[in-house]
Amino acid sequence: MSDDSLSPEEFAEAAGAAILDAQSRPEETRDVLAEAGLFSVSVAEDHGGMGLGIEFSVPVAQTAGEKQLRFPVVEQIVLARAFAGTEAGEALLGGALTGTIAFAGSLEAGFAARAAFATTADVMLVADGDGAALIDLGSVTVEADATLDPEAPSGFARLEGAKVLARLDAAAYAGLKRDVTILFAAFVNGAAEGALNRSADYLAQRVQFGRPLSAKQAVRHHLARMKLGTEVAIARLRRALLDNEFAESRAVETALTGALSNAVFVVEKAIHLHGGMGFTEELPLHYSLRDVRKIETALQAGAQTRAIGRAFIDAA
Amino acid sequence: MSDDSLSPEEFAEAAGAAILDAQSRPEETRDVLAEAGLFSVSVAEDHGGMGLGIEFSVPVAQTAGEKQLRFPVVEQIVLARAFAGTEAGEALLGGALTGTIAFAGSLEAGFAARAAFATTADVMLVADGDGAALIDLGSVTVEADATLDPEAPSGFARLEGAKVLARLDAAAYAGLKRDVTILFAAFVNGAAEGALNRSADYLAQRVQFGRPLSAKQAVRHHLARMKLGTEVAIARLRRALLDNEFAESRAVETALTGALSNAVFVVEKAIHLHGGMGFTEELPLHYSLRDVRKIETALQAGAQTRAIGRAFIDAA
Amino acid sequence: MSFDTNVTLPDPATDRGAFRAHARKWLAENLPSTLQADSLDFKYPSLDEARVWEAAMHKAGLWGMTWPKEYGGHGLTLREHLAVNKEVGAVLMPESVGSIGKELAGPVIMAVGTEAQKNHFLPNILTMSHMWCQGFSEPEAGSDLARLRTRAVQQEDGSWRINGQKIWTSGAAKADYCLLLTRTGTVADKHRGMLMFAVPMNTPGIRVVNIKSIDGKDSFAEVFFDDVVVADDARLGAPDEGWSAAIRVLSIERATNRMYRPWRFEAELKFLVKALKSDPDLAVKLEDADVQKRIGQIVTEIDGLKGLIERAVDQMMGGAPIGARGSLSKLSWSETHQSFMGFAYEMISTVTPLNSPLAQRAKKHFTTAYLFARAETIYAGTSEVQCDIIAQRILNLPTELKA
Amino acid sequence: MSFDTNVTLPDPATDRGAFRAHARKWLAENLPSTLQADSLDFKYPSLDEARVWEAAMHKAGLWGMTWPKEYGGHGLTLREHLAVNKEVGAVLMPESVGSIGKELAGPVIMAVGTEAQKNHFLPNILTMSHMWCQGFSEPEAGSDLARLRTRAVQQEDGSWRINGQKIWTSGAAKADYCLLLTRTGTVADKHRGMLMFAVPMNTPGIRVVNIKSIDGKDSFAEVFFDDVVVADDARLGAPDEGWSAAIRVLSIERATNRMYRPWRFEAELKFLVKALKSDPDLAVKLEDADVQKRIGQIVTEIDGLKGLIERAVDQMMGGAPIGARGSLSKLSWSETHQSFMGFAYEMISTVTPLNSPLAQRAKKHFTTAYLFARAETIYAGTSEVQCDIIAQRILNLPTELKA
Repeated sequence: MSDDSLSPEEFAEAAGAAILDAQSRPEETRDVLAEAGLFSVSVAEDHGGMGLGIEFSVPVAQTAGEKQLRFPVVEQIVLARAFAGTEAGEALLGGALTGTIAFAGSLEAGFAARAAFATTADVMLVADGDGAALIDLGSVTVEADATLDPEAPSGFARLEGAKVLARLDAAAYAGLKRDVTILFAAFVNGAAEGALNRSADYLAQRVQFGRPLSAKQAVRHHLARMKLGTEVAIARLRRALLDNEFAESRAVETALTGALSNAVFVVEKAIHLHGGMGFTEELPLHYSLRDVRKIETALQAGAQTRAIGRAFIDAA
Repeated sequence: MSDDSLSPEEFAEAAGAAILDAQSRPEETRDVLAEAGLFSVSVAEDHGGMGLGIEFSVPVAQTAGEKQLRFPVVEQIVLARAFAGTEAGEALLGGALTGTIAFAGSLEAGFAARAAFATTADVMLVADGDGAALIDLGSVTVEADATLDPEAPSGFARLEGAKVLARLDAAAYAGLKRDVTILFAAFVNGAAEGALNRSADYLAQRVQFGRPLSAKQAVRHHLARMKLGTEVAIARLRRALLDNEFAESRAVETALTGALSNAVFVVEKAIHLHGGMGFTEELPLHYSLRDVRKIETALQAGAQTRAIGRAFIDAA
Repeated sequence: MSFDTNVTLPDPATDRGAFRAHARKWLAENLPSTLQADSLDFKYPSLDEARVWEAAMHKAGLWGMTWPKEYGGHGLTLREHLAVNKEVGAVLMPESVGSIGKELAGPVIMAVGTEAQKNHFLPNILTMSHMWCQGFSEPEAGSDLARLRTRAVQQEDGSWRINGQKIWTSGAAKADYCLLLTRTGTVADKHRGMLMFAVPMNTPGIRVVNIKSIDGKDSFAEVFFDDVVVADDARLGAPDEGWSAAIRVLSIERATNRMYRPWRFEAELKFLVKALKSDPDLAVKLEDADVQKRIGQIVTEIDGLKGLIERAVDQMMGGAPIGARGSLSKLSWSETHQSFMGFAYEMISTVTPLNSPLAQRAKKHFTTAYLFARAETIYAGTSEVQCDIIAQRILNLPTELKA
Repeated sequence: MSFDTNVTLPDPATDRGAFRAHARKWLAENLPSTLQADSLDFKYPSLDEARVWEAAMHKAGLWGMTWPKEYGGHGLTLREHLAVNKEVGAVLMPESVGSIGKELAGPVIMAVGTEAQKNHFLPNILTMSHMWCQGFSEPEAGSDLARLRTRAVQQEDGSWRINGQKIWTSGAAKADYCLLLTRTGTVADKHRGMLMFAVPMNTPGIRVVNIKSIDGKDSFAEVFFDDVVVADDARLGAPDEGWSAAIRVLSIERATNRMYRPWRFEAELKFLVKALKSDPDLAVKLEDADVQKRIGQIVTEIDGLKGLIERAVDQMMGGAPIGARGSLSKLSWSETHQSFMGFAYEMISTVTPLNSPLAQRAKKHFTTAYLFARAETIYAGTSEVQCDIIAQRILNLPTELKA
């Protein structure tokens, strides 16, 4: 990464500016993000993108997590990349359509579930055999599963009569899943970093017994452990994206499971450290909590951790 | 308990004095403890004991844990009680024999294992069908399993030719196992309490940057959590020994599993809080660590916790 | 809703189990399924429904057990209070909407109030005729009461003029009275000059602004007091005196309020397991070693909490001071339940869609409970405050070198 | 023992993987099974055996990678150091007996020593001809260096007279030199006047008393200095100057020493799994969800540690200051490994008797490692000290109100 002319920091900065802009005009979120090129980083040059690897979208996803962007930005990026060159891909890239991914269900099973922002998205990827199909959400009825997040419910849909717009074969679908793993890891790392930074700022300003709360050793140690976990998670993802000395690529699964367990810890602790403030709807920490928990269940973090252990046992 | 003329505190005091005495004359430990009546509390009056319930031996076991008595006092108490009225029971009660219990193996399996102090004990209880048999350790060869505790190794024995001195039927064996559960819970609660008190004393005296280490909030919070866990464990055991409003007795399993997980936490943390001192053989905290860990494996705490969960699931 | 309130309470002296058996029987016969979170009929009650239900509970001997009969209580002991709480905990009814009155204002008034105040306030609390809210916390004060700014100034006619702002005031919008903590001096006086009032919430100058909590409810409010004038008979105790007496009451309350918690947690765990069993895709997870062990740990933790509470009751019945031991239960129950709710949320969320109605009900319950549980380590003194108290007042750890 | 030390080192510039491949190959061909903890032949090496082995490793390019060639090093970069460490970590060889020399005294001498000192000491460290011990800690000082009492007073002939007492000095009894921290003034000077020496351990007046650690080994010692006189050329750097330079060196060392840890942890995890597989009664436990998940978590934690270390190397190669980031790895590796060893000990102890020789070997290894791991959150700065550093120097959390 660092050898390239564009540094990840520059991508993060550009993404940050675009996201702030989008948050000031919530109705135009998709357009603003598309115009800023956030969906195009990892799309092939031939198809209108910047032609960079998925690792260059990492700062975008991380910044989105940190700034609590409420838009399926990870889904949009990986769908635009996977469907580059198709009509749907072009629409996703340019911001004419919003895409989401159903992490449960399949065409065969007849339902799709755990699709973020499905009630407002236009297209949804759903498993289909060993590949996946992009379906037109206008062709099905989406029910909101608002239990965890009334403002940004997950979606559930019966798939009878679903109109398929495009397909991914097994290899392409596997590639997309790897991209999803990477970018969600980045997104939740960003969420953790944001929660940590908000907490550190808050506790530096909040006064008790004549000193800032950040002077208390218990508070300092909580923040230190949040920092440690987040640094480890970020370094783990960074490493997963680099080849080893023998030019072999690395597995990315632990980058996601590690990012998720850290982010749950950090965001929950951040709420705790904010005291009563942390428990209010006004303070936006709970958005990150919901986002992180939704990703955790959608990507089945517990089952993935178990699979990582089983794979290690089998290989030993 | 509290209605009786002898209070648990008085038992704890008497036990404490006897244990200190025994520790000053290690060669005569068994005699000193027997003479002080520590093995007789829960033995029927007809058979030379004080005729009190097992709950009156709780302060004895807890004090033994707290004072790090290196003698199989729990085994001796429950064996003296279970075999009261037999020749072996009388010898155990009076301190003519030392008894231990093998927590793995059986007569049928042909081996006995996880018996504390088996290399120095005279008799050993081992499972036999649905009951148990007390065997003469002179009739078998005991090998030391010194991996965890070279000074007080567990014992392993092949049981071919073992001489059986007495037997317990299924009901009596079940009663003994309940007694063991209760007294080991008390012993490890004592170990935790001792480790906590030693840490609090040490950290109140140890000076850094002009103040005692106990002034540091991180240290104070560690000790507070050790205190909390230990208070909960003690209260849990106390409750398990009391009938409910409907005069029904309570299960004792969680008292042991809870005591063990707390004691592991507290003793490990106590070593940590002592810094380099805690890691020396000179400071006796590691005796408690070894004791607690040996009881944990002997009584299969992990499997018991799982069984508690399974029983709850089945009953729900 | 109507309930059987024509009840003769058993005499606990003749039969230790009688009172608990009574509570169990009455709840079994009277608690409607709409008030049970593990019922498919469950519906969060309106304020009026909750008042009717709690008033009936009181009449049936399930509230006010330890309050003197002259003030509407049942004149019994903490032991009956505990026995009832075990049965109240065993059913998943909503939390009391009158708990500020029954567990905070009532005991304070009992300790420092005048006879007239006791006669006026106490029975109305138990019959749910008066709803109370608590005005202690302030935006800038947190747990540092020395920073409290709400000020009460006595006027020539003996009345008091109050100015200030309170926060985290649960149920302020529906309350009839506020148990208000003020200072009579300046902030520089720190802990001196603290004074409490029973302020009617319809007094001119009071403004309530609800605050939404992360579980989507109006869980609490900010309350502004602008030149609020109350008569001198709204004062609870004398300056200083009242507050220090109240502090003692509150430390007992911290150890004894909502005693039903571990029994409630146990009922929630049963609900969770039943819900998991009801859906085949979830039921298989109950075979997993990690799930069985985690449930075993939660059962163990619940038993520990029960032990703490039963021991505290026995000690108080024996006349022992409760001291700072309420901090042990607060720290313990809040962290046990918070972590249990994390587990429950994760378990019930692993499968989607859920086809069993009971599992769907459980998903709603545990998702909300998971979010709400974020507050449990915060309110009534954060975990850090409890640890500070345990270190200071139970372990007596020195902060300075001994001379 | 004899080893192939007739080695031509590959040029890392031509092939990024060559150096790592070389280390892997050399270890596969030269590491005796007696030095592998997961081998049934394992035998803890004598000091002489360990010296011969480590000297051979150095000659084969597996120690001193970054030290200049003129002082016996290989003149390479941190990247080769890391590549070698990955392979050193992948085999369960004993910890270095020369690490105080190679990872502490050597870098300090390189930073503040005279040319004569460098020429004398550095090559002898790499060839294992000189063994070093560390004399920093004192009984009353702990991590509070302001309380350091060991005093060095310069005499008229330029020599120094040293009096004091050190503790936690690993390997003092077998060391040739002590890297000794003293003060030239009084305790009241606090951090001023600190001075380091390279003290020959055979100097009259030095007395070593071993301290047994809980794993049963003579892990460290107390060292008493009674009127120990050393020549001025034993001084390392000028008063103050030397110490502050050394502090900088030590912070880099903290981030770069024993870089092999996560790869070693991974090898230990493989050993544990193989041992569990080797005994049918243990093997069934590998089917349990909780065991699989825990192993998955440990793998995840190990990957994180690898990431921290690889990132630190890349940053240092890019010229970035390492600052306090060594505290992140110290806190992370110590708690990861301590908890991993607890799990390993519990797993290997669940069944008795063990019939598989490999499981028996693993039981010895992990029981000792579990006990030893108790020290990991203590030495080189406790977890609390690391948290303090992270809060102070990485998060820059204020302790006072901003003006």
